[in-house]
Amino acid sequence: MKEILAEIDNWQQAGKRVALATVVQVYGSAPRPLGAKLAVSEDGAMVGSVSGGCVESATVQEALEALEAGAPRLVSYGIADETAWEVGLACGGTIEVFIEPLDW
Amino acid sequence: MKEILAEIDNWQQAGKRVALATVVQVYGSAPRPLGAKLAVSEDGAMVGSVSGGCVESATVQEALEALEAGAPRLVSYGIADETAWEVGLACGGTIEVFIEPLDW
Amino acid sequence: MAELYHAVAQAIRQDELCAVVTVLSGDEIGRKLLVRRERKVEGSSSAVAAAGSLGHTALDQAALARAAEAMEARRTARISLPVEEQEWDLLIDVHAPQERLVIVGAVHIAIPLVSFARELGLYTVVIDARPIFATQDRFGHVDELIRSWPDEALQEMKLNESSYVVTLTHDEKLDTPALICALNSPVGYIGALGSKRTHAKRVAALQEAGVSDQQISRIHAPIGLDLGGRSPGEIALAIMAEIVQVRNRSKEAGR
Amino acid sequence: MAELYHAVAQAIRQDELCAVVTVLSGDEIGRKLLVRRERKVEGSSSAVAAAGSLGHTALDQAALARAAEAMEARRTARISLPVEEQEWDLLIDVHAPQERLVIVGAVHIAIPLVSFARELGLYTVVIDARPIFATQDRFGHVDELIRSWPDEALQEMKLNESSYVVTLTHDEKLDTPALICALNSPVGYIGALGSKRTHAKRVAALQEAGVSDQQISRIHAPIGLDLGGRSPGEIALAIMAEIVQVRNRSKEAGR
Repeated sequence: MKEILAEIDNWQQAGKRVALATVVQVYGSAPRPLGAKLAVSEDGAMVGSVSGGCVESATVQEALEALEAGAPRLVSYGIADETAWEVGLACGGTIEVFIEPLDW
Repeated sequence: MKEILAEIDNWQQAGKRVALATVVQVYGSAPRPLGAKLAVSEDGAMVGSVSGGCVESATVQEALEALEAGAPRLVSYGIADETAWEVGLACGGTIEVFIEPLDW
Repeated sequence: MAELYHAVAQAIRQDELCAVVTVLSGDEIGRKLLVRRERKVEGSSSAVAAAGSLGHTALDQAALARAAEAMEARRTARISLPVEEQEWDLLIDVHAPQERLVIVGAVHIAIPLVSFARELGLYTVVIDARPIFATQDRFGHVDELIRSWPDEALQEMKLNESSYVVTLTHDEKLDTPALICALNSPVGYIGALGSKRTHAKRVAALQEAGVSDQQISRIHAPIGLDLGGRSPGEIALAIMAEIVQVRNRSKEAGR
Repeated sequence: MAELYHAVAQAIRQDELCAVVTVLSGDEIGRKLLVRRERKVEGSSSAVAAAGSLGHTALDQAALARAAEAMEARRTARISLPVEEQEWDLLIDVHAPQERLVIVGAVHIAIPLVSFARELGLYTVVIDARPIFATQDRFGHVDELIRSWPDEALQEMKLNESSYVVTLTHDEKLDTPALICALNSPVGYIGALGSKRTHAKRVAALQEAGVSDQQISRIHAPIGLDLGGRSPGEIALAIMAEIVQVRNRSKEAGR
C-alpha cells in the first residue's frame, strides 16, 4: 500500500475521486498476494497492481463503475486457459477483488 | 578448470605451447579463490582468470617467460593501495600464483 | 469522510504495524475498522480499535481479536466470522512495516547476503566508511549504500522491530559501537560475525561499556544457523536462514 | 609427456572428483601426483595415487592421505608437509564435479530457489512438462529449462553425488516417478515438498512400487529446515539451507 499513497495524494489534491481495488482471495498461486492494491482515479489513471497484468484493465472498468454508483463491489476473475497465463497471470486460478470508492 | 579445457585443446592441436597459472595462496579475501586458473598460449592469448583483472597481464608476461625457460615459478602479487582496488582486484591483499609450462 | 483513510495512510507512512478490517459483502459492505497497537509502559503492546466500526459492537470486538492475531502473524487474511447468528465476510488487511536488513561492513559475505535478502523482499542497507569496500561495483544490487561510520549511520535510522542488524566488519572498533546502537533499539534481530573467541572479547567490551548481560544475550553469535560451510555464500545463507527463523518464531510467540 | 595432463582433463570432463598435488618450491618444483577415487564393490570408495609422483615414495604416501581428506572436503588447499626432515610446499588442487540442483516442477517456489542456488554457484535445472509453468518469462534465470516428463528427463541426466534433486509439483503422478529415478542414482540430496500426510501417501506409493524403506529414508520430507515461514521465498530458503547442511555434513563424514 505504501508505494501507492503518494499518487493517491496527488489525485485527491487535484480534486479527483479515487477508487481502491484490493485482492481479497486467491485460489491457486497468483502473481500478487492477498491485500495487493490498485488505485484508480476518476479519469482512469492507475497505480499499483492486482495481477501480473491481465485483469488490470477489467478492474479499472469496475472501479470507474463503482465510483459512479458510489458503492463497493466484490468481483471474481477466473483465469483458467493457457492464453490467460501467457498474458501475464503467471499461476492461474481465480482471484477475487474488492473494489470501493475511497470515501472513508 | 573445466571451462578452460576446450581452449587449451585448441591451442595444443594447433601445435602451440601452453602455460598454466594457478592461484596457490590468498591473503585477505581475493576475487578469485585458491585453485583459480589462467591458461596462456605461447602467442600470448589467455583464457580463465586469477584475479578480477589487475594482475592478468603481469601473469601473462611471467607465463611467457616460464615457457621460454621451460621451468615453473612461484610469483607473488601484492595489491595494497586504493588504485589497485579500483582497477578490479576487489578485496585487496596479496595472492601467490604458480606458473608452469603445461608439459606434464 | 476520508478521516479513516488518512489515519491508515499516516500509520503506514510512519512504518507502524496496523490492520484494516473491511466487510466484503452483505448489508454492511464496505464498513471498516482500523486496528492499531497501543504500547504499554512496560514495553508490551496490545491491539486497540482505533477508528471506524463494522456496524455492530459485538462484531467490532470479535474482529479486533482476530485482527490482533493477524497483526502478530503479519498476515493479511480473509475470514468468515460468526457473530450474532450471522457469518461475516471480512478482510483483515495487515499493513506491516517494510522489513529491513542493515548490514554493517561491506565485506564479501555482504554481497550474497544482500541478494538473498532482496529475493525475500527485504529492503537492504549496507554501511561501511571504507571507500574501497563500499563501492557501487560490488554493491550495485543494494537498496541503500551508506558510506559513513556504522554507529553514526545507525543512529540516524529509525530502527524498529522489523529491522535486522548484522555486523560483519571483522573489526571491533567498527562492530562494537554499531552493536551498542542496535541494542539500544527494538530491532528484531542482531547478529555478529566472528568466532566464539572473538565474541567473548566483544562481550567483555560491551560489558565494559555498561551494556547489561540481558541486552548482550540478544546478539546472535556465532552468527547464523549451523549449515557447516565456510564460503561467503554459505555463511550468508546461514545468516539469512537464522534471521527468517528468528523473525518467524517471534511472530508465533507474539511480540 | 602430457600424459598426466590428459588424465586430469579426462577426469574433469567426466565430472569425476580428483586432486592434483603439485610441489610449489624447492628442487622438486613442478612435480605432480594425480589422486582419483577407486570405487569398491560395496559402494564405498578410497583415494588412490593414479599417476605421477612427487619424487619420493614416502612423500607420495603422505600427500595421498592429505589429498584424500581435501577431496572429501571438496577444498583446494596449500599445505606444508613434513616428510623426511624436509618441509614440502604443496598445492592440493581438488577438482570437484559442478554441483547441480535439479528442480522437478516449475512452480512458484522454484523461482526464488533457482536464484538462491545460482548465488551459491550451483548449476540449476528446472523440469516441467506443463508449458504454462515452464516459461522463459518465469525462468529466465535458470541454467537449463527442460520441458518434458520429469522421470524421462532425469533418466537422461547423469545424476551423481553432486546432484541434488527436489520435487515440488504438488502432483503425485509427476513427483513419484521422479523420486524413483532419483533414488536409483547416487544423488547427494533428495527432497520432496508436501505435508506429512502427503508424504505418508507418497511412502505408500513408493513401497508399492517396490522401493525399499532404506531407500525411501533418503528422501527429506517435509522438505527444508524448519524456518517457520510459508511464503515461496521462505520455503525456497529453507530448502536451500537444508541442501547446504546435508552436503556439508556428508563432506565432514566423508562419503
